[in-house]
Order: sequence, then structure tokens, then C-alpha cells
Amino acid sequence: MTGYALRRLGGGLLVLFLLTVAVYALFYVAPGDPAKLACGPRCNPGQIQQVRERLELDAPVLTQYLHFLQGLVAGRDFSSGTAVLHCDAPCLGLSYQNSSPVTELLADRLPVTASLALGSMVLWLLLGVGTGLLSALRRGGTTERVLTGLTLAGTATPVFITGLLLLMVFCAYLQWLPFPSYVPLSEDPEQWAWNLLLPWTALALLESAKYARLTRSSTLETLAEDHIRTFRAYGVRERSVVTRHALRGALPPVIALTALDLGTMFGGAMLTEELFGLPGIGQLLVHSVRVVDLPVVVGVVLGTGAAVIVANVVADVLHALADRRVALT
Amino acid sequence: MTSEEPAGTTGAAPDLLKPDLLKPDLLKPGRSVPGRPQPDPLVEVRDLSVAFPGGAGAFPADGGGAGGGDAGGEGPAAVQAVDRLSFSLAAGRALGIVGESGSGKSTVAAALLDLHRGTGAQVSGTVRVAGTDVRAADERELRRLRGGRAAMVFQDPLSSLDPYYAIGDQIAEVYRVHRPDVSRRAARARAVEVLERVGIADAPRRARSRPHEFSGGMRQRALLAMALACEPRLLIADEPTTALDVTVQAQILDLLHGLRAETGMGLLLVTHDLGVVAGSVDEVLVMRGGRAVEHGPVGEVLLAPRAPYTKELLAAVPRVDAQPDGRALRGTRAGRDGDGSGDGVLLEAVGLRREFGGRRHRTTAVDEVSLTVREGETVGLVGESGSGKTTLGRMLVRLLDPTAGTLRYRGRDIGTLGDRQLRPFRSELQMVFQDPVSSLNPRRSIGESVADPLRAAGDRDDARVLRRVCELLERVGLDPAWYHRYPHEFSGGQRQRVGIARALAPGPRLLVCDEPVSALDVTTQAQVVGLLGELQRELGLALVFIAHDLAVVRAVSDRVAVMRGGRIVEEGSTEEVYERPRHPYTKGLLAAVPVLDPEVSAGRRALRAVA
Amino acid sequence: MAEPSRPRHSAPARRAVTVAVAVALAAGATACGPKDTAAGDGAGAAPAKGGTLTVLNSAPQTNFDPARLYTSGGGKVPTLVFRTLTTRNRENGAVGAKAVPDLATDTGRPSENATVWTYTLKDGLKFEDGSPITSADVKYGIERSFAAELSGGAPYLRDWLVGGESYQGPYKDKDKDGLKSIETPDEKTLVFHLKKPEGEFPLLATQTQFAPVPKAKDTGTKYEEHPVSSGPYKVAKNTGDGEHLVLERNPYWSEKTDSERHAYPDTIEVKSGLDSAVINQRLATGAGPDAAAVTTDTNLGPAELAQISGDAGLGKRVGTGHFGYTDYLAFNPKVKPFDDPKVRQAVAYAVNRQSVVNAAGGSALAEPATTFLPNGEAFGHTPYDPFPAGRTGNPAKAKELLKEAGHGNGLSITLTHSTAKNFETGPDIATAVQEALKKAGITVKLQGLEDNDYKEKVHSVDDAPGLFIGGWGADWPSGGPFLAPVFDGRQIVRDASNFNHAQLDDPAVNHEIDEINKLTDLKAAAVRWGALDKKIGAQALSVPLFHPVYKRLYGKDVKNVVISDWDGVLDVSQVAVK
Amino acid sequence: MTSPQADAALPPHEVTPARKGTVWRRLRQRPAAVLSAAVLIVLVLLALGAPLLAALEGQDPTTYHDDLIDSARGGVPLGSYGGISADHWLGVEPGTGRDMFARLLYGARVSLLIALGATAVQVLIGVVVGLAAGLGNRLADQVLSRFTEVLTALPMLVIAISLTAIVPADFPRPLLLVLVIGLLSWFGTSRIVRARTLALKKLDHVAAARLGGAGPLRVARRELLPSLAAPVITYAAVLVPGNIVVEASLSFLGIGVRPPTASWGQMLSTATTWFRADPVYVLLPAGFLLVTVLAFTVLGDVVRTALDPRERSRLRIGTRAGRKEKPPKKEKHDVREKREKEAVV
Repeated sequence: MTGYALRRLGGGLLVLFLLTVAVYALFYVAPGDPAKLACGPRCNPGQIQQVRERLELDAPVLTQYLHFLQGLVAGRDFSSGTAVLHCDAPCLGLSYQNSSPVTELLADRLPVTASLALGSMVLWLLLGVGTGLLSALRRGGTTERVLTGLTLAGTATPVFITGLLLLMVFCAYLQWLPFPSYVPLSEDPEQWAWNLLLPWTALALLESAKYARLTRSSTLETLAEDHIRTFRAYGVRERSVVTRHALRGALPPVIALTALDLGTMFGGAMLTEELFGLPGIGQLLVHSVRVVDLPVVVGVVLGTGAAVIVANVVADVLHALADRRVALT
Repeated sequence: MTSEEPAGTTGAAPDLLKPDLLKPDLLKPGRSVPGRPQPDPLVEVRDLSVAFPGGAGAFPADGGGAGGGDAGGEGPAAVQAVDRLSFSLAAGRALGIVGESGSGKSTVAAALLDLHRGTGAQVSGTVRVAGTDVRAADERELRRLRGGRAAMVFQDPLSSLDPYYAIGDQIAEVYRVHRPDVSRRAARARAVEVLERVGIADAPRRARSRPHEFSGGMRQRALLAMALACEPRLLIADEPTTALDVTVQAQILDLLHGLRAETGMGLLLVTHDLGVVAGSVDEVLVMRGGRAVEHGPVGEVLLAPRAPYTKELLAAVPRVDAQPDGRALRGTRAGRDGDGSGDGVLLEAVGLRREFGGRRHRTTAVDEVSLTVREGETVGLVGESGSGKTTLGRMLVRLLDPTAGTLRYRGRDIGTLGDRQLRPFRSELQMVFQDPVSSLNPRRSIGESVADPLRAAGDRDDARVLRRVCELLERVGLDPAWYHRYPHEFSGGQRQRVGIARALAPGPRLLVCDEPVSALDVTTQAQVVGLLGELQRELGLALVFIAHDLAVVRAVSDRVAVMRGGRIVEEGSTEEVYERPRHPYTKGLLAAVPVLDPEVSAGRRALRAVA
Repeated sequence: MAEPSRPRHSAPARRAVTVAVAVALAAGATACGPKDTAAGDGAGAAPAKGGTLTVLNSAPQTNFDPARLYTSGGGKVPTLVFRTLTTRNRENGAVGAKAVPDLATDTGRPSENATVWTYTLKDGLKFEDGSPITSADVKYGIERSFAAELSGGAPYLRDWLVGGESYQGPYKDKDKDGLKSIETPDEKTLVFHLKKPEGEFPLLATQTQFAPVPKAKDTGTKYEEHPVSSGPYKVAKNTGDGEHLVLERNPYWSEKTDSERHAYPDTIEVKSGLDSAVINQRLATGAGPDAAAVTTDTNLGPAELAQISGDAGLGKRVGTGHFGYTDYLAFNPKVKPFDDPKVRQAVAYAVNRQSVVNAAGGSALAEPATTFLPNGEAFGHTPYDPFPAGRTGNPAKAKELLKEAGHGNGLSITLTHSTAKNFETGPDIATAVQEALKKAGITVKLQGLEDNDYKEKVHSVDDAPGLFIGGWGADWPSGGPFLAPVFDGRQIVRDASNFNHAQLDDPAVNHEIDEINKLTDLKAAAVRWGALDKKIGAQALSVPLFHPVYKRLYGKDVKNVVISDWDGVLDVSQVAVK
Repeated sequence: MTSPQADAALPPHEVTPARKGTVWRRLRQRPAAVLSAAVLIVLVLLALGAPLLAALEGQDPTTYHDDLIDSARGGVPLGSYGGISADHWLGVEPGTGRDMFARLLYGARVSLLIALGATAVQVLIGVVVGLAAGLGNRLADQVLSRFTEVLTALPMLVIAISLTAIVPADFPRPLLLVLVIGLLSWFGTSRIVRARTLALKKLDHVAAARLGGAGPLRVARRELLPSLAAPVITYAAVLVPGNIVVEASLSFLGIGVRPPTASWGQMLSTATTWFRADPVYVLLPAGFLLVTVLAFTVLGDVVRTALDPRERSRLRIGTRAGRKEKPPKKEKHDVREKREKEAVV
């Protein structure tokens, strides 16, 4: 199993490498001159040239890319003008826009995105797994219909609609909740949760349907398995048959899926962050893409990519750990 | 047993069901065991009927939920799985319920614990088990009965245990259900105790391992342990050994025997295998199409059967000890001496070897095997699961590429040919597969399936193809009119016939049959084996007959090779191997085969006990 | 392009704009003049010191470095920390559109022909660390704005100061007396030497580049994390790269030296990165701290406006801002068929300004424009309409012209716009124009470009499209920075952003611009700018569409709201919350 | 030895009817299926008939009606309920006064077109890649799965924005969106196909076909594809709604279809700010979107259950294992098949 994980992660590194190449390529062809954008609205050619040199944009892409890699493994030095800024490995370079180290930018945003992802995860698991389980047990009944209907509606509505509705209702009309603005967990846990409640809900509503379906189907699958019959045939209460055996059997895929979704969410839930004004990684990405801030974009993509890949591996391993019948090859 | 629709086994000729055979007096339970006053029999079944609503098929253990999701559309309106069945079982006695798939035997077993509750099955009649009126009992009573007074052991030991929990814990859980006052650790102790009892070595440690870490036999033992945990008065065993190899099967049966002797609990053994019944029960109830055909002491039923159906069953059972009389597949060996070319050697494998898996953990399935097949002869290949016989068979027809060794077909090395050069030989080497379900494409009509090889061979003349296909279908005993029907419309036996027809289509010289009948009921088995025999004689085919059932192999083969762990441990003429086995493994195998004569099997058991 | 009051980059910001633009009319169709912004002046009671002011913004205060900010920072957050030689007159309406002394004792003393400007610093000026502010600090602040590391500022210093074009900033250029054209004969005096007469130098001197920076404390690109304050507040906390700021009083700032900033609140907390819809919603709701909140970069959008105009209470809390800005259709006569004046005129006639105004958020948020210069006296606005087409356009007249131009049987052209969802260069205006031109038999193919692509294209000399939607805003309220960059033939730049879309190089125009720049009497100058505008307008090089109006909503406890016509921003330095 | 006929005695006409029939029957038995199918048909008809219906109303989706909106109030439609009137059945659009009814219908065309188109692309690529991975050797499989990982790891938005910017402006936008969405999210399909292929490959009838002399292509065509159809179709039905939402989201981020073309997503994205001032403007496209997505999802679910034989004998206490049949190894990728778009969060 460790061997498997290591092999996969090795492959992951390769994937990440390809990712950086892909992004560099994309930006090479994409329009918009970073130098001009970084220089400001009205720069004369001379200035733009200076900026271009400073950002190394005059060098051939290959050189830029190599330096980037070098920074990644060995770190790089930049000039702040007055002093030398050392950016040690893994160095993702400095933002074109405001010369702050990309790693710092990411570090700034990570807590937000993490809070968002983890929080909503808890919610969507409660919501999704609960619903799924219920509809699996009340199969064909009205309960199931209603529940599935609700969760479907959840997936059917784009998050920016759900989100806005939530804002309107809970913040504007009822004023039960504050308009979300990120408060660091370290500063004030209560406010933290309070402020994130809506974004969490919005995301959870979106995700839970998937989980409801998954839980439902895999619970049914397990209930159809022979060992369930065994315990029934041995007089075990239906309740504990379901909770102890059926649910246990239904969980592995759910766990795996959770890992995967978390992975992607660490890439930032762009729409949500944008809508609720949460300074997360997603927002950073949207912004940076628009102003062609290559180092930041590469940084985010690398981060996201890493998250996704790790998530993939973790998902497989978890799945295998949880369900011994799964073979890792 | 994979998918035989219940109806599928109204197989035998209708005239076998003479009404007079079903005279109630024949079926009176007491009748066969006279002078045994039973005030309160352990099991009392009266007029039990079970019907499944449409779409369900019979009780799945009889093949309803077919393997390979593709089988079966919806079933007929409703299936009468059990029809007004009555019997009783006295405490401490053992009753064997025998029948082919669809006979409803497992349905009966399930009915004893009313496992049909809430499944939509329509049950009528009365069932009393250990003093409980099962059908009237409320949930609590029922739970107390289930596992407490009557425990059940199922066919597939792997899937019957929860893969996620340690075996000990599962047993403990069940134990505590019936002994709520017992502490967890006491329950665990109990689990270890029973595991020891069923002969699990190092029980305290093994109790903590999960099912997938156990071998098939150990799992079945574990299930038995679970059954024993609460000292039930009745043990219901539904095909307890079907999924096991002969040797293991023997051990389990012995264990069962021992347990009964020790605890004095009653046993209700459901099986399709008369051999299994012989050594393990006092009475036998033969079922068919949901009805009792014959009921009596095991000796009488097996040795002096009354009901023609029973007779037919017995006749169909191949005997490992039988003298080679009307051998089904005994090749005529015609023309073998005829052409001098390599004294008729058709296919010759020398030092064949096959490995699986990547660099790390690679396993050797077939190891330095050499085998010769002559024109028109039948070579039997026996071995237990995992002995590599199937791998070898597939290599012989080049479905698998040998890792090493040479494969000569009529002197020409075909072991290393690529797909293209292989084409000309493909038609000459064909195969009949084990699973009648997965071996036919569920989405193509049987006619198409049979026509494929012809078309692939480049025959563009549809008329001719159609004609040939119809001939073939007819030859294997199917109605050409069924050309356009789909596999799921047929019974297992019929499907196997289609498989044979498809194998014959290209006009092969050698046919490798991989467990061709092991998925079929005995009667059907006999018919298919018969068919193969006729074909061989007609077409002068050479056959490689792969099977785990020694009896079948004996019945069909000129020569026999015994495989184990990828090697051929013994090879020789059928007589030599069966009458004078040299290799201890072969001896063991033969000794393990259940025999129909209760006396003999008792003797065998004694021997095994000593050994 | 110069739109001081508006960060154009981040997505939120962009939507902000949309919304922003939206706002004005709650205060009413009645009033778009400065006067009625007084509607803002809070709930009567005189403003008092104390309390915490919350600023809700969509764009984070990245670039919190005086060298990198494009303009005076208007009434925005930077003005609380950076003092400059001169600054905007912080009063409502038109009067706000002029420069007044800040660090300096006066707005500058020009030499005879306005090529040399002299300033004297007030007494008792101190940085937040108590050290005195000297002329050298101001000079250094300007010098560092030449460094490539700190690019972002407006081009004027480079263009005007002698040697400015070649100076590389103090980091590269180690010469101890730095930029020679700025002399500091003593601790208090600064003398600027310009290449040519610039009567508007006092207005330039309002830009943050003129804020003092103590050389010892300069940390280059990291300076923005904690710029040294010369103003009433200092940076107490700066997290998330300007995402969240906490400003506290700067004990060394004294009211005596600063007549412009009131600094009523004790603390100012800036929260940014918010969706503009959310910002307005919060201001409207005014729950908790939001009651004492304002925004400096978000305005009411059409939707919010429609909703607020129904609500008297909210209506009172909306201020109207004007900022010298014009949105127009820009022609590139180098591209056929726009080389033909008749075609350009036809387009001018066909445009339906009503639809365009509506697309821009309605009459409350946009005023139809027929002149290139914005409609403020400081700009020298002189009303004229060379191609009178009425409210909804004059298709008939357009058809006529087309026939004359030989396009009798219809004409098909391409209109380039940005796909950014802003109200000015975005799709909405484009479709409105398209629809209107249809009536005149002109088939318009829309070419929407991703915002970067759009800017790249329309600002390039060589592949600028023939017709695109453009906008121009003033760097300071005067005709100069409005007409010169767009119509001065000597400002056609190849390897940088070119704003002279028509690539007009008319000696007469160029000469007139120089002449006006000589004037130090800005009133007189204004008149001539107006005249010049009219002259150019007749050439139909652009079709003015509308001048945006800004509606700024603020919290219910906010007092002393001042919105000057300098850039129409609610001046955060004047606001009181007690 | 009894004659073969004995065993064959079971006449087919008495045994179970062919599967196709039953699937349709099961479908028809489900009211949900019928309802959602009906809804979809209506929607498609509306989309197709857009020009006619608009003409019937006497409006078109592009004409401005400045007289129908209150310019002084941000261009909110005059009259109640978004200006619903005899001339404008569903009111007019704020800011422009364009006819909502017409725009919604034309929008339906675009949205459905894009969603279906993208689905087609996803399915096509998915099947090809999945088959290749399933049939190819270990290496091919590894390469393909790595490749899909790269794509999954790339934030859809980045690519979308870059692509929309790179591609020449006169490239038909709906087609571009189809490609962007399609090319960036076919993993689910390929995973399903791969899993199924791996499973099918082990079945004897494939081996039999090879013995019969069939080449790889013939095997894929005759033995695999037919069995793949069902799962792919059902999965596709679930993809469509996902794609609709993605289109909406891309439009929300300003990289959707170009004006004056209407799509539900584009309408929604402009409508969001109008929640309170002109609810109708929001609710209409939102409603259409919701209904469509629901209909597709429900239909997809129903079709799946109808096609999946296991769904039936579920919950009945019984064993699936036959003699000597090993319990099926689980496919470790199954989870990923369940995933939908990431870009829409």
C-alpha cells in the first residue's frame, strides 16, 4: 500500500511538472502583456521596457521557465530595490502585480479556502449521507421522493443563485446572519463560523445531492449483500443491521469521494468565494488570470494540482483501507 | 449455481411425474422413521407454500439473482417456489433436502427462519421450529429463534461474513444478541472458544482477523462457529460445501458430523449433491419443482429409490468408483493408428509455463507442464481450484500466451505465433466455457453468436451461414427457430448447448472443455456430457476435458492428468489413475470424493479420522 | 487609460463599477448637480470626533505605496496616510475641483513662463515616528516613483521634469543628488524645473508621488506593507495584501498644519474583497458596524437604484458624485470605411443615446454626452452638438449620409468592445449601439474581446480596430489631461498604450495645446480647452455617448458626507461617525 | 441417456420476454420518468419553435423598448411583474426593454444546444479513451489516467478564460463553449467505460469471439460497445444538466455566449443583481434552468435504475454467488464516476 502511494505520488510529481508546462504554454499564447499591466495605466515605452526586464519577460519563455524551476528547487533572489529579497525553495516567484512572494499570497489565502472547504464538507456529509441513508431505507416512499427532490434542486441551482438567495433572505430580510466577511479562526472562532455559515450552506446544498445519491446506491448495494442476510438470519435487530453493517459497508466510496472533492475545493471554490467576498485561493486565481499575473496563476495551479493529485491517492488508499476487497494496482 | 430459471428444470420428460408418486402417504414424515415417538418434533412443516411475485425468480440461492448482471429480464407473473410441502424433523436427527436448482429446497430452508418476511414472498402453511410457530411469531420471538435456537449456515462463506469486522467480533455480536447480559469480553472469549471448537488453529489471534484473510474452508468453519455460539437445537445448512473443493468439503462434512455427535443438535442439510447427503444425514427429502418427490431414510432413498425421478437423479450422478462401462466420451481413437504422422499426436505441450502479475508479487499459474493430446482421444484434466487447469486449457487454445515452453499443433509450433499467423489454426482449436451466462453475449441473439465465427472466417454468403447455423443448433438439440432469441431466454443447459454449437461452427479438431458441466444440475450434466460424447464420435474430435469433479472426469476420459499448484502431479490412463493412484495427492482427492452408499461413506470418514 | 477613481482590474472591482455607475438618482432625477449632494450631509447634528469608521471595498488596497498609486488617491484611503504638496479642495461639488495647499504653504509659485515651480513646506510637519518632514523626503518620494520596481504612477513627472525621461530612480541611479531637476536648497524648499510651461503643475502636485518618504525607512517593494504616514492616520494592521486594514490616529499629525483633513473617527477599518452587490446590501441594511460604514470604490447599480428609489429612508443616504469622464465610440480613420467622414457622421447621427444611457444604468447614472469634454466648468465644458440626432437618434439623416458616402444599400461594420461586465466598454453598451445602428441600415458585428485583449488591441497604434467603445477620465479636473493624451499628435505611442485612437496629428491642435499649457490662470485655460474641444468634435473622430454619474450609498450613522467633483468619490477624510 | 430435447424442452415462448421490452415497460411505469420526459419534450419544442412563438407574440429577442422601462430608476420595467403585458407575455428586460418571452425561448436554444453538444463531446472522447485504457496494455492505461489527472487538476476557469481569449473572436461562441466544457470534463465517462471494459474483457463471450477469429476492432464493436451503451447513455443523461449549470457559471464569470445572443446562464448572470428590484427577471431564467436540470437528472436516474438489473432484486435476502464463483472484485475507480463538474462551485 505504501509502495502504491509512493508510486502514485511519484507519478503526481510528473503530472505537476506537466501542469506547469501547460500553464506557461497557455500564457505564452494568451493575449495581454504582463509588463504593460504591471506597469500601470499609462507607461511610456521606456518604463514598460524597464518593467519587462525586471520581470524577465524579455527573456525567452524557456529561460523564464527554467528560472522558475530553479526557484522551485533551489530558491531565487529578487531585488526589492533597496534590498535583496531572498525567496527560498520552493519559490514560486513574485507576483507581477505587487512583487509579493507567491508563496506568501497562497499562505494568506489558504486558511480561508481551507475553512470554506472543511466547513462545507462537514455540512454536506451530514446532509448528503443522512439524506441518502434515509432514502435508501424508506425506498420508494414519499420521504425518499421529497428528499431526492430537495437534493436534486440543490444540484440544479447554480451556486451563485443559491448564494444570493441565502444572502437576501438571511442577511437582508431576516438579518439573522452577518454579511459574510472572513474572520480568522484564530481571532474569533464564533465569528469565524458565524460568517462562514452561509457560504458553507451554499456549497453544501450544491454538493450534498451527489453524496445522497452515492450513499443511497451503495447502501442499497450493501443491503443486498449476503452478510446482511447472515446477521438477519441470526436475529440481529434491523436497526443495528443497518447502522452497524449496511452503513459501514456503504461508507468507503463516500470517504473516497469526500477526499476527491476536498482536493478540488482546496483549489478554491471560485464562484462561492467571489460571491461572498471571501479572500480565498479561488478569488486570487480569478483575479490573477485576469491581470495575467503568471507567477500567481502558476502557483495556484500548482497548489491546486498538488491538492487534487494527493486527494486522488488518498482517496484510493482510504478506499482500499476501508474496503479490504479493493485491490490497489 | 448461476442462472437456471426455476422453470428451467422441468427439464426431464413430463411423464416422470406420475400423480400416484405424490400420494400423501408416501410423504408422511413419520412413515420412514418408524417407532420413534416424537411428542414435539424439532421441526414441523405443514402445507408450506411459498410463491415469489413476478420478476424475482425463485429464492435467489437457487439462481434468481444470476451472476453477471446481464442475465434475466423479468420473470413470469409469479413463481410457485414451494408447493404444499410437509415434513418434520425429530430433535437430534438430521434431514437432507436434496434437489436440483429451482426445486425450492433453499426456499424451504429460509422459510424455517421465516427469512421471507418483508421480501414480498407469499408464504402459507405452518412452520414450527423448536417450539416456535415461526409464521405467527412476532419480531422479538423470531429474533430469539433466529441464531438462538436455530442457526443457519449459508453457501458462500466469503460473502456471508461482513468483510469490515473481525470474525471474532462478528461472532461475539451475534452471541450478545441472544445473551444480552454477557459482557463484551466474555462474548469475545466465547467467540474464541467456538472458533477453537471448529478447528481454527491459534483461535485467539485469528479471531481478530477479517474474513478476507481466511481461506474458503476456514470461513465456512467460522460460519459454523457463529452458528454454534448460542448452542442452537437446530442447524440449518444451505449448500454448506458447494463453494468448496472436495478435500475441504470432506473436512467440513466431517466437522459437521462431529459437532452433531457432540452437541446432539438437529441438522437440516440442503444440497444438490446426493454424495454429500449420503454420509451426513439420517433421512432424505427429495424435492422437485417445489414438491416432495420422495422422503425416507437415507439408505433406502439412495440405494433403493422408489420415485423414478430419484432413480433418474441417481442414474445421472457420475461415480468415481464405477467401472468404465458406457463411457460417455470414450474416444473411438479412430484413425489414430491410421496416419503414421507422429502416431496421431494432435497437440503437444512441452514445458508450458505461465506467470501472472507484475515485477513484484508475480505468481506462477502453470509450471513446466507437458501434455500430449492425440487425434480423437479425450484427456481429462482434474484439479482443485487454483491448480492452474483453466490457465493451461486457455493456453492450449492460445487464449493466453505461454510465458515459456513450446506448444506444437500437428508438429507446427504455434506457441509463439502472432494473432495474424494464428488465424488459420484458430478454427481448429476451440473451447467450451464453464459459465453459460458470461460465455454468451447477452445482447446478441444465439444465432448471431453461433454465426460469428463463420462470418469472421470470411463467409459472406448469409444464406449459407444461416443454413449452417441452423444445422448446428439442431445438432446440439436446439430448435433452429430459436435463432433470433437472446441468451437470457434459455436455461443453463440450453445455453451450454449454444456454446457448444458456437465452438463447433469453425469445424475444430480439438475442443477444450473448461468445466463445461460444473454449473449444471446432474441430470442436465449427464445430457450435456452425452452430447459431447456423440459429437466426438461423429466428428472424431479430440477433447481436453477440464473439471474439478473427479467422477465426471473419470466418466469421460481416456487419459487423466491430475494438476496441483500448476504442475501435473500424476498422469496416466483413467484406470491407472483411479484404480492405482501413485501420488498421495491423488489418493487424498479420491478418498475425499463423497460416495452414494451411506455405509461406504461412513467407512471412509472413519479412515479419514484415523489419517 | 486614466480612470483615477476606479481600479479596473479585479473582477469584483469591475462589477463594482457596473454597480457603481449605477447610482444616482435616488437623490433624484431632480438633481445631478453638486448642490444636492448636500443631501448627504448626514443627520443634521454637527460631526464630532471619535468612533470607528468602516470602509467596505471590493478592491483590496494592494499597492499601498505612494509611488505606485496612479492618482491623488482621491478621497480614498491613501489620502488618510499620505499628505502631498497640494491637495484637492475637499468641498462638495464644483468648488471641490481645484487644488489647495497641503504640505506646502501655497499651491506653488511659478516662474514667469511656468517652467519653474517653487514650494515651501509648512512648519511642524512630522512623520508618524515624530521625525520632521523635509524637502528631501518629498524629493526622495518623487525620485523613487521613477524606479521600475515601483511603476504604476502617472506619466506626467517623467514627461515634464527635465531629465525625467532618462532618470531610472534612486535604486539604479546612485548619483547622490538624484534627479537634478528637483532642487532642495534647504529643508523646506523645493524647486521643480520643467521642460516646458505647465500651468497645471499645482494640480499634478496633488498626486501621491508628491508624498514624503523617509529614505531610511524605504524598503522598496515591501514599503507598501507599512508606508510611513505623514497624514492623520497610520497603518496599524495590514493583512491579506491590503485585504484588511486598520488605521489608527497618527499622534504626530496636527490639525494646525492640515486644514483639509478632518479625521473625525479614532479608528478606520478597511475591509475589501467584497462583492459589490454585497457591499451595497450591507450599507443599506446597516447592521452593527455597517451603520458607520462607507465605501470608496463601489457605487449603486441600476438594480439597487431601482430598489432604493422606492425607499425614502435609503434615498436620503445616497450621495451623487461627478467625475470628469466620457464614454464614446472611437473611430480609427486608418481603417475603412471610417476614413470617410460621412460614414463617421452617419454613425454619430444613428446612435440612440437614450438606449445607451439606459444600458449604462438609466438617466440617474448617465447623462447623454455630445461633447468630448466632461460637463464640469473646471474642464471648460462648452455645450455643443455637431450632429444633432435628438434623444433617440436620427436614422433618416444617417441613411442620407450613407447614401452620399456610397453605402446606399446598407453598410456592415464591426464594433469592438470588452467582454468585461462593466457598464462602459462592456457588452451592454455595444448591443445598444448595435440595435440603434440597425435602424439606419448599418449592420454591426460585435467583436467582444476578453478585457486584456481588448485593452491591448484598442491601445495599439497598428492593429487598433476601426470602431470601438472607449472611455476617458481626467487625471485631474481640467481639459488638459483630457484632450492632450487623446488628440495631441505627439502622444501617439507605438510600443506602449496609445490613447490617440484617431491618431490625429494636427499641428494646429498640437500648437493650441502647448499654448494653453502655458497659462497659469486655469479659468482662462478652461475656456480655451472648451473651444478646442468643440473644434475637434466637428471632425467626428469620436461619438460621445454619455458622462457617468455616481450614486454612493453610505451607512446611517455617517455624517459630514463630502463628494467633490474632483472625482466624485465620497471623501473618507471628511466623514464623521459621531 | 435422455435426448437433448428433454433439457431443451422448455419452449422459449414461455420464458421471460426480451429485455428491451421490459426496460420500456419499467420506464413507463414510473410517473417521474413520464413527467420529466414530457417536460423535456415541451422544452425542446419551445426551443425549436422559438421564432414562430416569438412571431406569434409579435416580438423578437433583440429589439429595444426604451419606452417600457423607467430610465430614472435604473431602467426597471414599467408596470408590475417585470412589465408583463398583452404585448410582452413575460415582461421585458430591465435596462433594454427587450422581450423576455422571446429571449427565454431563444435562450433555451443556446443553453440546450451547448449542454447537449458538450455532452456529445464528453461521451465521444470518454468512450474512445475509456475503451483504449480498458483494452490497451498496462502502460497505455497508466499514460491515459495520468493524462486525465493533468486535466482534472487544471482549474477549468483558467483554461476557459485563456481559451476564450486565444480563440479568434469570430469563432462561433456556442461551439467554443461546447468544446471548452466538453474537452475539460469527459473523465467521468472515460472512467465508467474503462471500468466496464475491464469487467467485460474478462467475460468468456469476449474470449469466445477471439477464438472465433475476431480481431480487436470486431471484438470492441460486437462484444463491448453494445454492453457499454446502457451505462454510457444513463451517465450522459446525468451530464447534461451539469453542463447547463456550467454554461451558466461561465456566463456568470463573463466568458459565456456573446450578446445579443441570449442564454439562460447569460440572462441569470445579469439578472442576479435584480433580485429585489425585478424578481421576475431572475425567477424566469432560474425557473427554466431549474426545471430543465431537474427533468434531465430525474430522467437519468430513472433510466439508470430501469437499465440496471441489480436495482430490482435489491434488498431480497439472497446470494449472488454461484458455484465456484468468486465474489466480484470491486472497481476502485467507481467513485470518480459519480463526480460532476468542479468548475461550478
